[in-house]
Amino acid sequence: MTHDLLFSITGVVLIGIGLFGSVASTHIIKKLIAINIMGLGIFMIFLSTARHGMITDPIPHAVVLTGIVVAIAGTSLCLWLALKIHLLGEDTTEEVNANDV
Amino acid sequence: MMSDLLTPLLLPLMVATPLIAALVSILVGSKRLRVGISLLFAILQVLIALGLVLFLSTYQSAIRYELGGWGAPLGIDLTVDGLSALMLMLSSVLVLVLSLYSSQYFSHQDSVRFWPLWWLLIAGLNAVFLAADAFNIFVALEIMGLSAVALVSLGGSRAALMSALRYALVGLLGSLLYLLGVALLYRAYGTLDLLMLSTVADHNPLTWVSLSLISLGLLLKTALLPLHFWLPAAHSSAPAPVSAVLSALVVKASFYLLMRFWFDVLSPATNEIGMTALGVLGAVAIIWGCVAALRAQRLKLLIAYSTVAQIGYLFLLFPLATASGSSMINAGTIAAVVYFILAHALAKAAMFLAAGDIQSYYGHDNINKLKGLVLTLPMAVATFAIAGVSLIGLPPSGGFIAKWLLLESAISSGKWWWAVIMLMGGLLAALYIGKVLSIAFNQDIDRPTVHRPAQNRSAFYGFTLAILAVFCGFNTEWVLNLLEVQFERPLMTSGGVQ
Amino acid sequence: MVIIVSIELWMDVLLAVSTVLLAGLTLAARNVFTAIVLYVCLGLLVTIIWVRLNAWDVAIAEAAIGAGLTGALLLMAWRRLNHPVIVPSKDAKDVS
Amino acid sequence: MTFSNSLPILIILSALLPGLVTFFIHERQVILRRALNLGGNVTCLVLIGLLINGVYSGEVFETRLPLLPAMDLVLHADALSLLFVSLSGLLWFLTSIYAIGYLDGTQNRSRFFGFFSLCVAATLGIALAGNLITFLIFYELLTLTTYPLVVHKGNAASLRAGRIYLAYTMIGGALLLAGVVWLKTLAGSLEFTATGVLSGLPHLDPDHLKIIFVMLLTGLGVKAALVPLHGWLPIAMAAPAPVSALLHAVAVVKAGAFGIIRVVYDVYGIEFTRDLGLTVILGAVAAFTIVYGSILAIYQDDLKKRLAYSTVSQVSYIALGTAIAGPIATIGGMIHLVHQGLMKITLFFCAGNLAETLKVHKVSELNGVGRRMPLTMTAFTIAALGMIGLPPIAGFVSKWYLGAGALEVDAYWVLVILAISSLLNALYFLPILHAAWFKTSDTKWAVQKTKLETHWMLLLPPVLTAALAVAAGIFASSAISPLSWSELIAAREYGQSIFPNDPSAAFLSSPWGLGWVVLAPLVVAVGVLIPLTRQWSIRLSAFAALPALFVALLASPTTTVLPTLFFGSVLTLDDVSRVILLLAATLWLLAGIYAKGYLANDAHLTRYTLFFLLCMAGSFGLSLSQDLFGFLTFFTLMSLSAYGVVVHTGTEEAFRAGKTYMQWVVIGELLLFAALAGLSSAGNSVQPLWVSSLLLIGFGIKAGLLSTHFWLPRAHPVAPVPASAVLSGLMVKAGLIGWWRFLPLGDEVLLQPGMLLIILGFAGAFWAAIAGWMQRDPKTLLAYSTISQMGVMAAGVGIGLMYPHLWSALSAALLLYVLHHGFAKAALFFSVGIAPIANRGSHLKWWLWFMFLVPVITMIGLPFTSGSIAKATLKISVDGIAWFEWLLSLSAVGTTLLMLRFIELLKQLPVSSRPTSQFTPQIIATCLTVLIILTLGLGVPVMTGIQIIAPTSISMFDAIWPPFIGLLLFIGLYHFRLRIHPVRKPMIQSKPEILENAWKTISDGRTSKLSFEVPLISRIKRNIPSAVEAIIVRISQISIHPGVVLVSLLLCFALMFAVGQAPIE
Amino acid sequence: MFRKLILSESLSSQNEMTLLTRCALALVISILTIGLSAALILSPKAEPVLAIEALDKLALSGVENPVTAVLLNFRSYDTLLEIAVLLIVAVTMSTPSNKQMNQSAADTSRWLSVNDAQFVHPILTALLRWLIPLGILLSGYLLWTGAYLPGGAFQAGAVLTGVGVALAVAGRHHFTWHLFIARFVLTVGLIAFVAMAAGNALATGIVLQYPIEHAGLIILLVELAATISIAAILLMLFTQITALPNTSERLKP
Repeated sequence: MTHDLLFSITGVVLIGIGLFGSVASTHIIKKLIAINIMGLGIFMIFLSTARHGMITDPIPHAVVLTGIVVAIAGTSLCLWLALKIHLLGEDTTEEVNANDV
Repeated sequence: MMSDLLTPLLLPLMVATPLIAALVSILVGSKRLRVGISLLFAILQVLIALGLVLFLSTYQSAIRYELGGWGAPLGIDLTVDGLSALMLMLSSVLVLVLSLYSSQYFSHQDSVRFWPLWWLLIAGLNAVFLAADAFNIFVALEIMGLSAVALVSLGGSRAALMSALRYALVGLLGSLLYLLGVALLYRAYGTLDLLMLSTVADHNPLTWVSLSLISLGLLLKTALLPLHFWLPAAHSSAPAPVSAVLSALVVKASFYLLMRFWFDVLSPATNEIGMTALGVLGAVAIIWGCVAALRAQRLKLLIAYSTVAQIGYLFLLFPLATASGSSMINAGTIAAVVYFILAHALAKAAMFLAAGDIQSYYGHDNINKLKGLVLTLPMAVATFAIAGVSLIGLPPSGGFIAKWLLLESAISSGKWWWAVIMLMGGLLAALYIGKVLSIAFNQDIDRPTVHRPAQNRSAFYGFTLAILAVFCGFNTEWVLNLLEVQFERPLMTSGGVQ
Repeated sequence: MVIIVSIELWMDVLLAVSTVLLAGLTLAARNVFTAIVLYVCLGLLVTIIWVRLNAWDVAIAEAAIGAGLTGALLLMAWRRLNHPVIVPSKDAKDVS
Repeated sequence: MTFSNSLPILIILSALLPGLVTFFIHERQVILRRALNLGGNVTCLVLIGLLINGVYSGEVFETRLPLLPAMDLVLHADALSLLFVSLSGLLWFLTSIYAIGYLDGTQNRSRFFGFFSLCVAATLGIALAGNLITFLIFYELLTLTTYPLVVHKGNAASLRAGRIYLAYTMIGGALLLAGVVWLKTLAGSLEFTATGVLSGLPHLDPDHLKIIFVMLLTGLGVKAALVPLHGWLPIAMAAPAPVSALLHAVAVVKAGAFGIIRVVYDVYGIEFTRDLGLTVILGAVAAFTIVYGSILAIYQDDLKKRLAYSTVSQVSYIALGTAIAGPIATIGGMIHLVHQGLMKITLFFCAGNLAETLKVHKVSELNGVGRRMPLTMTAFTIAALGMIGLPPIAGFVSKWYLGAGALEVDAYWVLVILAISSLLNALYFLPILHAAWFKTSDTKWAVQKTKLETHWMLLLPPVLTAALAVAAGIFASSAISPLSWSELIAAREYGQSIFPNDPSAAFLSSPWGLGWVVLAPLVVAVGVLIPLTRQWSIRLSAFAALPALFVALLASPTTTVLPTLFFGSVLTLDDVSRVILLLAATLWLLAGIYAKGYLANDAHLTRYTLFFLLCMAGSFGLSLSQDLFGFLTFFTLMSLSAYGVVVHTGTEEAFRAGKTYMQWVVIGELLLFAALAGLSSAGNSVQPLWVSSLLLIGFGIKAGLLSTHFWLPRAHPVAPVPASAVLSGLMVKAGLIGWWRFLPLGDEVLLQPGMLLIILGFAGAFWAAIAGWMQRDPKTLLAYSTISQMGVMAAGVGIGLMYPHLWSALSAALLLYVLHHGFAKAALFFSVGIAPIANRGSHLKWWLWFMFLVPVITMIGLPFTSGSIAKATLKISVDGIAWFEWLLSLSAVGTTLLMLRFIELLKQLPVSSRPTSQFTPQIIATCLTVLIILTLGLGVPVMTGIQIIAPTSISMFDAIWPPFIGLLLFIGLYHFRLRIHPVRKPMIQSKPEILENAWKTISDGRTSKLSFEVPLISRIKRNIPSAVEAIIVRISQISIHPGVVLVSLLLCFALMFAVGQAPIE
Repeated sequence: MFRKLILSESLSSQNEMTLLTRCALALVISILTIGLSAALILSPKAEPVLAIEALDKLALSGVENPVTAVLLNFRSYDTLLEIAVLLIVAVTMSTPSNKQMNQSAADTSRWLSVNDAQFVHPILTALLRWLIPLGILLSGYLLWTGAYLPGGAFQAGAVLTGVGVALAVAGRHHFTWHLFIARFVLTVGLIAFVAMAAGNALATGIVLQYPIEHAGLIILLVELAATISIAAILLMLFTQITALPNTSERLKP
């Protein structure tokens, strides 16, 4: 019984680290990694609820599978956007344009 | 009889049509064919929505469709009640007009990518409005978010791409927070279905934490004040029809979900402090949005900031809805907010279309250089003015009715300070719209440089939307009693709501 | 209920602590390349956790997509991002 | 949808649809746009017509569209909404004609006419609104549709105006919205019900209602331009003329006022508002706005800005009417809604015309514009006089009802406000009229190309609206006039049955019998106006008096009632009016004949004849009319046209005299207005003291009573001789007739007024004698002699007031005295005209001198002259008040002194070079007058049936000793006068100069560029010290002069004597 | 919080958040995590009612593997939307036909064409001869066992993508995605799913409800289509990112 509790706690900690990483880091790839870690944490909570001693609940599994695919889709979209911006070539630091608060 | 057998089938059809449209527009080669088919599907979608609305208003009962025949907890259901039917109707009508507008707005190169993404976005929207399963909502939100990001990136400029990237990151973070909330709910109650949750949910710390997480995720997507930094850039750099659909529908979809969770699903977990906190954030958003709009240099940026302000109005619902202390949600406020969504969606879409025309005609939309606009683009100015009227909430527009209902509920519940904020918001809105109009009416200028001859046909769509925004001010009776149609709560063990 | 202090429990605690440490390291990494590599390792570690949690399908998917593809994508993106952009002058295309 | 509940919505659509369609009409399709617009107008008017007779026959019209669960959009046509709908529909029709004319050739007219029709649709919606929500919706719609009109020109000024207009109206709208919502939550449905929704509801928290009322008032006050919120109105003048015309006369401003009426009457209910004490707030704000707006208007040099500020003050009359919570005041407020609309739109049309054709924007550039654009300026004059509140025009009717209503609830301060504001109106309108008509234009204007002075479309509307304004005034009590409509509304509001109209005379005799007497001169005057019959009617002008003479001599005593005229005017011929009519007719006839010769080759003969005839009509009407309104109308007609005659010569001195004359006339007018309003509201109960004292002073001004006589010695001599003859002979008597008609002579004792009259009368008599004696010009001397004689008559009336039982005999005596003085004075003036020939020593000399001496002798009152008979009868009728007889004889001394001085001056008149043949008509007229004077002495008792006691020896002696002493005094003083240095200018002149300065400083304020209120206050601060200092200097000069010492001695002697003698019983 | 986005590593160092803000942020987040974990520990886990029900109805679902049953039968709507998500990303990355990639040599007429890239990975080409058949075999196996043992569309798709990636990285092969065939392959998964939903609606009257007897077969077919399209989409993600032209196509001014 305690296994899943342990893993849900690690899941929560992973979420914490992921959240901190996504906010604190500035480089786009590190941000994406942080977001993925946060995703892993959430999946860990999901899957830890799936285990009830003998019976394993298939619903969280399906959910996590879908979650992983969504995560990969999101990450690749962000990477693609980052590359397109990079290819436009100008200043790479994000300059906050004047009137945009 | 025949009709009520078929009508539940409309629900899955509502999601299927945009998907099919997307598929077809990917596979089809020529642009003209792609546009033709899309318009066809848009009209079909309006008909389906109309069918749903008529069914609901005649039979006064919500519909629930169990996909795959497995029933609620195991399978996923699609549900439609008064509120979602209205939102579907609004979105289908708006999509029809925006599709007409964007049929000749995009070059061949962009239209290849525009139409599939457009239809996937609408599929996401319909899925959200129909969803009754927590995880299903997550996937639908994800579809909506990603396609919105993709559409914004269509703008092609560096600003568009940068704002798209920021929007994507915010979207991802929001969805993950929402998923975390759902995970906690699943852990606590073991079911993902909203109806089941609403009967089972009660006031314990886990529910409160999950509600706040879900709300945080959705607030990120609705861009309430502290979390709004991504909206102005995204909405102003996107192409006109995209920013119209973003401001009018996408932002409202996540607000719709917030309303669902706060008032239907997890209402026992909601408390007074949370409500007033949202109300205060809303009020600050109104004031701040208007001030920022006044300072904005570009027209589209001004309109985007006005969206931030108007969203503030929506959040006034929370403190007022349960103001009278009793858990009873007074229907008047909900009706008022729905009216706000209706009027704002139409008006904002019209404004963005007008801005789109101005941008394509002048090549830029810097407000100060738009002198004498009333001579070159009279239709665009008319659209902007009429939509402005609805935004400020002057009679006879829909905005006025919404403001009236909200004011009435504010005063009758004795919390007059919300009323003051509303009035202030109206005046501030008048300020920035007045600013644009007075520049537009200024005629002592030389001939402006023509970027692209104004096809007045495209201005026509904006104008129809503006007129719609005004006309939905009339017989509100029909809309209000449609909202009464709600799910009768199965009176299960835990107290339930009403 | 007596907590059975068994080998599995210790293994799980070790696994959990190492995942958390690894996650911390990936984000604390100074340069991006090490972060990506550490992320791939984290992916594999998490696959083991999924196995411990008796979620086999997810483990396979995590191994293939989570660790494999995402890692590859990030690496390729990192390489392209760090290459200085050649303004479309006349010189030949990038050789890499 | 039956017809009855589709009509209101149809009316609004008839304005809305053309508006929407015009937007899409291309700029070039002018005819289509005009057709659409005018088509919309006509259909709207037809529908309104249907609505009117529908409501009149009691049918209920209501359209109900579902809007919100508990509220729907209601369009309900009741009497009040009808008033406003008909006004808007009519004026929209005229304004669109005007706009078509004004804007042809300018760009984006489709947009203009589109918004123009939308704006009117909104106004119609406001008028027809059935509940407060509908009212609010159309109220906001009005703001939206008027903004593009204000910024139509697109230049910086109109944009700024638009921005300020939006700012004001937006804030107002927000407050109104908040108020309405709050009221809705408190009171449930907000349907407009006759006696108010809220009064019925129990348990409403009063101070909530007060706050709501203040919110609603501010919301509506913005549009009704109440003072703190009026800022946008003058600035919105940057809009084109038709817009400012429609905005200020009909749409925006009236919407605000209409809203206030709706809220006070149909939402709160008038009694409930009064109990809540809200009417006090409204009244205070309205009163302050009235005064403030008028003061500001004086200082605006830009014509349209002046009209704007006048609108600010005028609209608050409506609010004032609602604030005085009485039925009559309500009628006043409501009809003012219509009348102000008519008059103000005329003014704006004319201002637009001036700006359009002559590019004249400033008031200072208006000199002589009357000559260049006669029709426009006549319309402008009618409307301006109406705004001041002079009788025949509509403005007077509403001011009259407001005044009467105020007195009904005895809110006296309202009467004061009305008087002050009318004065201020005069202050800012009369200079314009004066400059336009009587000054010659220094700038040369665009020569008049077309036959008409400007495009016919620009000319027709102002003339029509001016005619309407006059018609609304003259036919006030007719069925379809706005007045009867508002009575219907007030009755409904107060839930009483239709209360009786005031002086509706019951008996009726031959129609138009006496009307011909008044109509004849008017017909001839019209003849003078029309170029074809001009020459012919000028020659005939003298004989226009014949019908009056015929009626005075032969007709039996009859009464004519003209129910439709004014408030049902009554003309009667009793013995008093017969005598006066006789005097008037003969004098006008003689003056007419005399004028043939005197003004033979005068340049402005047509203008003179016109004013001459109007004056004649006024005097006839005056002598005959019994009802208040009729009397005051003719009285004003006479005094105004007299102004035309006074300034006829056109010299600078004439203008200054004219100005003083007009000032005093206006002051008199106001006092009389207040007095008569008091009189009418007092009904038949005892006349309150303040009413009688106001009457005394008001008519005293006309009769040249001492303290108010300043204008007389300056105005009479300046006029041409025949005119001054009539002025002195007859018009001065108007004051006397006034006292006759309205003071309760013969039925109640009025001690103090009687005492005042006697003192002033005799003091005036002696003082005028001394002053007249010091004059150099014979005509001024004669003016002073008139003052002294009038003083005597005033004293007679005073006695009548103090001893009612004497009045019957006294009135006969006074009548005789009036006749005697009238003819004698006329003869004296005529003699001044022909004196130049007599001095030339032609063969007629002796005969002429005899003719000069006859009136002198009668004036002195030597035996066997009408003078002595008049004085004797007066003494006998007073039967035994010794001091009165003594004073009478003393006055005779004064008169002799004057007459002798007159003879001396006649001799010194310069010899005229014109051939005697030209003087023949003048000589004939003088002979006729002298003949009448002689017959008067003998034949009068036969004709008028007044019993005269045969001249006994005692009366003979009484008739001789005063002239004898007068002769002695003349000889004695003759030497004295030679020794003192020639008097620069009669010191008595000095007092008017002070007034003159004060007037100049106030009115000249406008020449300096006063753009905003703040400098005004500094200007007054700067001026007061200089005016006070001038007065002090003058007083110091007067006191040291010996003559003054003598006069004051005499005065206090007379006073002591009179007081001592007064019977104590 | 997301305002700073740095793309190149060189600049990322100076734009780090100041130490103070980092600590504050860390503090806040740690409080949140402690709160969350406390809530988790305190509140009891719900009874696996749903799990029991799912396992009972497994027989009706036509497959033995409970996860596949949930994925493709009980909650098939989620999977449908799932594939739509993938499709979105695919569409955003599809470059219109006329914007030619700069690999001039590649023959753009065929989906998978061989190009004579100058630099070829010797070791990788050698390895490929072994890896590709193994990969395809493995993904087929995973697809087939999905019905009974852990496995299924997503995992098979992922492995297939691995094969594709290996091929692309090797450098000799080039994928062009704007052809009809390519676009069809991308959308085949969603088309199959929607067709299945419609078909089921006709067959059983309720959308997405499999006729009991043929459930297994239909699920297998749909899984096959899904695998192909997932593999294609993920491969496209990879190739498009790597294939982006290095020269900056500066936007026309």
